[in-house]
Amino acid sequence: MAAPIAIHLEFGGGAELLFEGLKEHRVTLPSQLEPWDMKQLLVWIQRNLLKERPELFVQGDSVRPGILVLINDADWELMGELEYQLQDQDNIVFISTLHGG
Amino acid sequence: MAAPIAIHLEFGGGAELLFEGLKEHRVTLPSQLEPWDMKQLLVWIQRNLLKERPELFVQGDSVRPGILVLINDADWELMGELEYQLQDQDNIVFISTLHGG
Amino acid sequence: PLTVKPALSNEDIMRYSRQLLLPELGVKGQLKLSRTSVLVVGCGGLGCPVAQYLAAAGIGRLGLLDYDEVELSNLHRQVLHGEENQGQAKALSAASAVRRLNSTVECVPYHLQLSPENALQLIQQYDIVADCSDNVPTRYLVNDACVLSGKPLVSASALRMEGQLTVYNYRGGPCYRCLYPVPPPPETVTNCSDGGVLGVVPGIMGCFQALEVLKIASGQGSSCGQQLVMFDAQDARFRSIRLRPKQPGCAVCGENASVTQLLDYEAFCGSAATDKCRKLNLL
Amino acid sequence: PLTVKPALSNEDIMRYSRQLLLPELGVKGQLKLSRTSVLVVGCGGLGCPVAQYLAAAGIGRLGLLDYDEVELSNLHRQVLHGEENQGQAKALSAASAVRRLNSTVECVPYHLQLSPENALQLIQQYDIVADCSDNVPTRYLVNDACVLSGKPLVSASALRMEGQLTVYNYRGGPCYRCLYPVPPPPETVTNCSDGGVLGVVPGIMGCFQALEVLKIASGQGSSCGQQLVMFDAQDARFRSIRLRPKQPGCAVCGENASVTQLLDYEAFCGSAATDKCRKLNLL
Ligand SMILES: [Zn+2]
Ligand SMILES: [Zn+2]
Repeated sequence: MAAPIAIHLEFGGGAELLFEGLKEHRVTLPSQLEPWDMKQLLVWIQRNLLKERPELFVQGDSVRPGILVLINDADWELMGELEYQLQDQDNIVFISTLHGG
Repeated sequence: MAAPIAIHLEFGGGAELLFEGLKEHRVTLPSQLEPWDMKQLLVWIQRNLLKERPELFVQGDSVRPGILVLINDADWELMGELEYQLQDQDNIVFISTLHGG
Repeated sequence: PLTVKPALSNEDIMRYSRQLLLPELGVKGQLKLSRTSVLVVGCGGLGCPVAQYLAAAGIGRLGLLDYDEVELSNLHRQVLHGEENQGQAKALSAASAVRRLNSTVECVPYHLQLSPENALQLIQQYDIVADCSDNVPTRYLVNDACVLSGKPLVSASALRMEGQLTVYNYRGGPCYRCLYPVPPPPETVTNCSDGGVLGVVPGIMGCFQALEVLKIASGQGSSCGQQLVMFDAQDARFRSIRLRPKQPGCAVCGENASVTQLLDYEAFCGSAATDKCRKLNLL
Repeated sequence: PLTVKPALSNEDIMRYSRQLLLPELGVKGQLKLSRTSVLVVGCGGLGCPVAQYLAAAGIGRLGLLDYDEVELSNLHRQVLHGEENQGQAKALSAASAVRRLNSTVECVPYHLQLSPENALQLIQQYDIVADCSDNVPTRYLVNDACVLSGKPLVSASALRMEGQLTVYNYRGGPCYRCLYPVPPPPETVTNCSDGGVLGVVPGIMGCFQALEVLKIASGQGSSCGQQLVMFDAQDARFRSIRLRPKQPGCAVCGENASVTQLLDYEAFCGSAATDKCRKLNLL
C-alpha cells in the first residue's frame, strides 16, 4: 500500500485555460496499492480537474502533441515519461507551446 | 566543536572582479569551537579569497555600502545580517549594486 | 492633469486590439493606461525601450527627460535615436521617435538635468516614475523625490552583462534608501562609460521596466515591490530575491525621517550626477 | 559571403566603444559580429527588437523577411514601424528603420513568404537564423531548413503574457522536431490575433533572442541549447528547463532521418502559414 502523496501541479502557455484559468494546483493523490506514475496521474487529472474538452489536453493515454511536460524542472523525456513514479512534493508542469510572435 | 561546513559563495554585479573574475566559489569552512556566523565568514573571505584591495569589499566589520548580501535568495537583513549562523550547504551571494543605464 | 478619456475611439480599438483581448488588460485596463502619466528619467540604454513600449501600449502622457545629446557611442544601445540625430538633445530625439510610433500619446520632452531644484515640481505632475538614469546621485535624488511626492518608482540598471530591477516606494514596500542607506564610496562605482555594457542588456531590462510600469498603470499591480530581479546575460539567468521591508529607521521614508526636502546629492554621494566624468579623465 | 573586415574603422571604435570594453566581446568579438550574417524570419513583435538590437550591435548582414504589410493593430508591439509606414511592406519598413540606426550594417529586406521552395536557398546564405514567425507551419519549415543546412536556430515565441525561448540545432543539441515530433492539433493552437498579446512581452523575448544570437555570433556561445526559457509576465518570473537531448529517432535530425528535403508544411500541420486565417473567420 503506497501512502497518499502531495504534489504541485502547474499549467501554463494557455493550458491553464482548461483548468478554470488556475495556473497552480496543490493536490493530494490518495493512497493506492501501487506507487503513482505519470500515466495514472493523467487519468486522475482528467477525472478530477479537467471539467471539459479533454481532447485539448490528452490524446490516447498521453498528453496531446504541443504540450510539454516537466517533472521538477526537467523535460519528462529525461525522467521516464509515462512510467515515471511520482514522489511526494514533486512539481509537475504542463506547458502549451507558444507560436505567436 | 562545530563540524566543518560546505557553503556556496557567489559574487556578482562586478564584485566578482575582486575574486579573480570567478562568480562561483564552493568552499569548506573548517571545524571550530562555535558555529560559523556571517561576521566570521567575512573575515575568512578576506583572509582566504580576497587577494587585494579589501576596502572595495569590506568596511569595518561589515560589507561596504553598495554591496547587497543574500542568504539563500533572501536579503540578509531578513536573516539577522552579521549574526546569522551559517548552515551546511548555504548559498551566500554578494552583489554590487549597478547604476548604469 | 490628464484629460479623462471617457471611452476608446474606433482607432484606439483597432490599434490596441491585440492587447484589448487580454483578460488582464481589457478595455478597462486600456483606459487606465490612457489616464496614466509616466516620467522617464534618462533617455539612454534603458529609457529608449521604456519610452518605446510605453508609447506603443498607449500610456496617456510620457515625460522624457535627459540633459544630454546623442553621440555615436550611444547608438549601440540607445535604439530610439538614429545616426541623423547625433548632436541633437536626446529628449527631443526620443520624443520624435515616439511620436512616429504613436501620435496619440502626449509626449513631453525635457532637455534638462534633474536637480534638487526642479525634481519635485516635475515628478508631482506624473503618476509613475521610471528611473533610467546612469549615476548614483540621480538615483538618490529620484528616490527621495518619489518618496516625498508619494509616487511609485520603477528602477532598473545595467552594466557589462548584468542588470537589476526593483519597484520602490510601492504598496508599503521599501525605498531605495531602505536598501542603501549609505551611498557607495565613489571609487567603487563603475559606470557604462568605463565598465562597458552590451547594448541588448539595458534593452532587456528596459522592456522589463516598461512591463512593470504597465502592470502598475493598468491596475494589475507589480510583482517586483520588495523584490530584486537580477539578470545575468552570460548564463541567461534571471533570479528574484526577497528584499527587506520598508525600514522604520529610513532617513526618507522612515518614522522619523530626517530628509524632508531634497538635498545636494552630488555632495552626499561624493560624485557628479553624470556618467561622463571618468570618461573625460580618461581621454 | 560577407567581405571579411580586416580591422575596425575609427568610426566603428567610437560607435562600439562601450561594448568593446567588455572582456566577453572586445575587438575580436566585434570583428566576429561584423563577419556574421543573421536571417530574421518575421518582422513582427519579436522580429522588431531582434533586428533593432542586432543592427545596433554591429552584426555584418541582416536579412529581414516578412510577407506582410504594416497595419495599425501591429504598432502596439512592432516598434520598428511607425504610423506613416501603414500599408508598407514590413520587411522594407524594418529595413529603413534599421538603416537609420546603423547604416554600416548590410540590410537585406525580403518581402515574401518563406516557403519550402525558397527556404533552403535563403537560409544557406546566412550563419544564424532567428525564428520570429507567428505560426506552426513556418516553425517546422524553419526548423527543417536549419537542420538540412546546418544552421543554429534561435527561436522565440510569445502569446498573451507569456514567452518561450530555445536555441535549436546547436552544438549537438535537439531540434524543434526532437521536442515536437507531431504538430499540435490545429484547434488547440492560439495565435496573437485571437489570443492577444501584451506588446512588451515579445519585446522582452525578442531582446533575449538578440542576446543569444550575439553570444553565438561573437563566439561566447549560447547557454540556451537544450534549454527552454519560459517567461511569465504576470508574476515577472523566468524559468529555465533542461530539455531532452537530440533524439536518435527524430525525423529530420535523427540517425535515419526520413525528412531529407522540405515538405508541404501547411498540409503537415493542417493549418495555414499565417496568423490571420482565424481573424478572417471571426470578422
Ligand atoms: Zn526608505
Ligand atoms: Zn531533431
